[in-house]
Amino acid sequence: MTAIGTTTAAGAPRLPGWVRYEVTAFAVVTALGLIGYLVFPFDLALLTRIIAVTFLVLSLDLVTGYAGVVTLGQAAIFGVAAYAVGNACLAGITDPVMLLGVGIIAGALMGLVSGVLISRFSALPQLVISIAFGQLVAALANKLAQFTGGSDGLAGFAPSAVLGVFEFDIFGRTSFGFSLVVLAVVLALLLRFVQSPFGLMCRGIRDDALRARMIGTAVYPRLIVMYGVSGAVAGVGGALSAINVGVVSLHSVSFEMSAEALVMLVVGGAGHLLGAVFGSILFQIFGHFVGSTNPFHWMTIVGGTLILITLFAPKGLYSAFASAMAKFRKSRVSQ
Amino acid sequence: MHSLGRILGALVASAVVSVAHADTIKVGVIGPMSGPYALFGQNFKWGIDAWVAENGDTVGDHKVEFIFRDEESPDPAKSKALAQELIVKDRVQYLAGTYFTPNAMAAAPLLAQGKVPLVVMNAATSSIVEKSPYIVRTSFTMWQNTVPAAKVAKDMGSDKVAIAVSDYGPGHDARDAFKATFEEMGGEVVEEVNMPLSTTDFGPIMQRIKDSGADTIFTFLPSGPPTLAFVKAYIDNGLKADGIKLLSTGDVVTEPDLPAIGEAGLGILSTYHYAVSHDSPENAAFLEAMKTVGAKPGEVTMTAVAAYDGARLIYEMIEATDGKQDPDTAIEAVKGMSWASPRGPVSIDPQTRHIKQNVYLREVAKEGDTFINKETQTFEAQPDWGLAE
Amino acid sequence: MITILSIAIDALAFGMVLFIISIGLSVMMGLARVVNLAHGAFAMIGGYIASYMLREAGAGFALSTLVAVLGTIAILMPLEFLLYRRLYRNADAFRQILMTIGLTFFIIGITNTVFGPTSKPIPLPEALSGPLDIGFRMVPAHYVLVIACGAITALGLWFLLDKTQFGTRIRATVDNAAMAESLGIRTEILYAATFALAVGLAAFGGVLGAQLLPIEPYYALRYMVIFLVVVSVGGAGSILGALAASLVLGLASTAGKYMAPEFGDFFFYLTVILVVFIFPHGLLGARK
Amino acid sequence: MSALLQLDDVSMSFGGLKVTQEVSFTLQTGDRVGLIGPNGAGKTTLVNLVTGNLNPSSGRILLQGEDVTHTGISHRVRHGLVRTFQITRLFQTLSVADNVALALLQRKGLAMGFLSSATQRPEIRDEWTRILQVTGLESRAYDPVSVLAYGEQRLVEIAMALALKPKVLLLDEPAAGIPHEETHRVLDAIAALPADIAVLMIEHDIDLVFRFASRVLVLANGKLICDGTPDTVAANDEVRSAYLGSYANDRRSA
Repeated sequence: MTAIGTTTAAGAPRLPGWVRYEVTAFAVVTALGLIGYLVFPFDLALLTRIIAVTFLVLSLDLVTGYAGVVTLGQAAIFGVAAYAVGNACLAGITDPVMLLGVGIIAGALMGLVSGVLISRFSALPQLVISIAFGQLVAALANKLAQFTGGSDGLAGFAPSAVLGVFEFDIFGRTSFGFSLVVLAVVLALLLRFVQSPFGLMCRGIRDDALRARMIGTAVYPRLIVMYGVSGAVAGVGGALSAINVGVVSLHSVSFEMSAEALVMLVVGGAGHLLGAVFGSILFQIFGHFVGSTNPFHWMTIVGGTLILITLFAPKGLYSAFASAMAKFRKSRVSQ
Repeated sequence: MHSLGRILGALVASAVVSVAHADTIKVGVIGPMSGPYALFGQNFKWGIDAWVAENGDTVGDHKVEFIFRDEESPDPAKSKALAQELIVKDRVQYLAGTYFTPNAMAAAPLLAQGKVPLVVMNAATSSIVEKSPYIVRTSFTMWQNTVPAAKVAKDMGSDKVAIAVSDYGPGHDARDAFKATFEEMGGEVVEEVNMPLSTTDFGPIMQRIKDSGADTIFTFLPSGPPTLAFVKAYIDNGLKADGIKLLSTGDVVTEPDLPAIGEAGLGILSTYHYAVSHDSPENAAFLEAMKTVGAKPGEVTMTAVAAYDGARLIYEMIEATDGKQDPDTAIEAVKGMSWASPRGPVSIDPQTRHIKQNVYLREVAKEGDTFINKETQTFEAQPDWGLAE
Repeated sequence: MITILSIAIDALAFGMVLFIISIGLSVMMGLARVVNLAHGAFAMIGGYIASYMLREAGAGFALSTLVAVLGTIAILMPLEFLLYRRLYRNADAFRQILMTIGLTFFIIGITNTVFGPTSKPIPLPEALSGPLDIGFRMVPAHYVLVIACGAITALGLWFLLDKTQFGTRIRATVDNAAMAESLGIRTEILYAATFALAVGLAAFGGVLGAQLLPIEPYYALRYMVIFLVVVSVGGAGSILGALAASLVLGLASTAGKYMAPEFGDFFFYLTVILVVFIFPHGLLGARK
Repeated sequence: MSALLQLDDVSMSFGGLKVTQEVSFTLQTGDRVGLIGPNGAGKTTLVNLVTGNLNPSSGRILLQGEDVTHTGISHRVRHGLVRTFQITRLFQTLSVADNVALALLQRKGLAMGFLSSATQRPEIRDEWTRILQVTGLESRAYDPVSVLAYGEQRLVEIAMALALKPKVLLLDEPAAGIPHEETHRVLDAIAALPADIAVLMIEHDIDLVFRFASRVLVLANGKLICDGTPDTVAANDEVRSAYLGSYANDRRSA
């Protein structure tokens, strides 16, 4: 990561050193978003949905890619946050920014609970606990229909205008703009966060938890805190999903959602925030494209593609891309 | 900044203006084209294709084009994005389909804003039609099909019924509908089992039912592998041999599942709004048309009929509005409309915008080599009992 | 009392189904060290072959099962060569997960296209279908088959892995592949044999379990989680562990469904969490 | 002044097997102590008991006068007890600088920073730069540890130990597995350790121990059989028989 920091810094002078990378990232995300807006003005709903899921993938990257906790229960956090936001909205808190706050708090709390349960273990028991935890939450969500609407979904809530000005519209412009700004801000913060002492320590724990203990780190509490942060990020996604869609269903807490997020993360490249973003965007756009041109065979096509990726880009597309770029650069230098 | 605004303005304006000039009217159909429920999405398509095959692809001077999108699973976020895309990008004048209730719910708030009516072709929770005045439904509701089942139970002399339903919205609707109706007629419900949606191991549940002393089971499970396992468990655990009767909604014995259930299923009673074997000239013509569009005989389901009738409504709405985007006129035109559907005589209830139709008692039987649901009794012009009260 | 006995019988049968169908995955995860999420897809292929043999080719049940097992191995061995070989010693769990999920999707897609979306029954011989009176209640006759086959599978595997030279070699390779190679063990052949064993067991489980877990294209995804949970709770690679886990989880599921069906899945997964908390290395697993 | 590290009758058994039997010794400021013993004598077990990776069955361990017998690993590290590993255990995907910086941050209580930069804080940066100079790793600062040669990884182990400013440092076979011509780099780094800390070196290579230590502990079959200057140890018959006997075994099996 340090290396990336320095290369980017060269391209963006005049900014104070400690925010260069993050400001660049903020600008790039915003610019990409605006391009998306201009090129696909009628696909904003799709782009908005991609952003909400991207938060889930980012949150998974924090615990899985950066702290080494492999989980198939991350959607539980995303979904509970979405339900919390839906209920808050029904209870009269309709301001989207406030609702975002509700989602973050609910997500962080769920994250802490997941962390306490899941990061206690390692390897296979960890994976199984994460699955069992996710399934328990899903079973409860089905059961507690007065808060979740059960299988019919929680519907009938409508957030008010963003900042009191921007009404949610059918083209999805407000949804998209709101989500994009939140993504740019959160991504910039996260880029900073993973470079921080805490973020670096989590990467250390991922590499070798015993070694981390042997330099005096209390591993378990740190993983729980990391889960809290990750939960907050997932909560942002859940909140955006609830705010933009106006319905929260069992799908948002399901195993399928968790598994899909993990696939997106691995496709993109675990351990890189940008890998998570790329993975999420590419997988969903690919899925949408294949799904609308050839819905009957999309599983075959997606499955085949995943196999090809593991054969030719086993570290994820982001890493493959990064190393290809490095090779390209090297070959230019040597000429 | 100015030029950016102009570009956007132009884009939006072109979107709005071109609708008025369109001579092709687009209809967006959202259905499960992939995933475990793909058969039902496929039936949406066959049903619509069958209608087009019989009635052509034009209404007046207007060409009608159906665009299919995949909802895959109950995922409202995805469905809302699809509906939004269909409205703003593909500029459809009508939406149709929606197999799953949450997905229909997600699309509902868009309809008024987009001035687009939605013809629900499956999602069976009663309250959907209340979510927007621009929703009309051509399928069924759990209440609609279940209330007659309770009457059947009473008629055949059942006193003690055990209710076993899948533990989710439609299951709860079926349970409540049966219980309310049956108890009102003086029957007793001795056991209520909410079965986990994912389970295929029904041994313990059969044992529980047996222990309750019920003489009849009423059940609802969504079509798929669990229904097969349920029927098997009913037979293998000796309940059938003990003379405990099995009564269900037609979802448990959809025609594509019958061969898998096999001989063991003979005699299972169900109430439903459509049997593929329904004996009428309309149904014969419908099945013929289905064949011409590629539907395999063993794979026709109720969603094909709902889609076929849904396409009829959409053609009616296009004619009433002369191709203009006017959802109020369109919806007004189909309220109270009645016709002879392949399932029998039907009409659109002007109050609820839900379809009023016959519900039939059927019995699994064998006709030559094919298993069929043989209609034995008719409950005429059933409304959605879930909204009727 | 009769209720308890009755639950125990259902639990035993369901547990045995879980065992028969999960043990192949346990072999794959414990011996080849591959988290094979495509296990369900493998089992499903076995089920489809058996169904075809029984219904279209008119073969008997035993023959159909045999053809299903061998046929599945034959169909999948090329995959061993093309894909799985790369995963054995690859510690990267992500790569395993991604590849095997991809494979699962792929197989589902193909199956759906070729065989259609509906369930395919596997009819049992007359003697094993229908109810069987065991005095105080009726049970499905196929319980007998399932329980017997489960016991035979467990014994057979125990013999194969603990008492034969093949088993010794596999265990040596699992403990230290480099050492095993230096002793002249052809590890790649051993891994291929392990793969074939796991696949064969998957197919066998798919056929025998079909009465409770019906065969259809989404079989591969529907039960993936359950298989993974059973193996992990038992401890990957442990036959006795998998048996114990299957019975414990079978009991949790059955008792839950009998007493509080509306919380069925809830009790199952609660039990999983409790067991993992008490036995983090599997019920009888992991010697380390 | 109490001893930096004190073990009182520490014992440990696995099942029925007593792998550590009533071991007692102390380390004082400035001590340079070697711990030797034949293979299987229980050296690594003893180290693990001291660091808290294992819990003793009986006896107690005092660190700067505080009873730490039942405290966790990280607690002991924070109180000045640091070890290096026999087989290097480093953060393999992180850079050399990051490895050392993590140790620094942890020691300085800065490891919970969420938004500051980890390696580029001036006080952290200065210190890891200095430590990498001392250990001769400055040219490798930004390389991931995984690409380093084994000998260099041992140096990173020592650099991390330095960063933790230990009071008591346990070096577990610091020269094991390093090509002979590179051993001096490790020895130089050890020689440059601050004078005021106590160092316990566990080593198989007796020559190395005798060059480094002013006092030697000998462990055989889990028992401490000798504690004295290198000369006394070399002259001790019990040591000789225990050690040489097993040494001969070693040669045969190798």
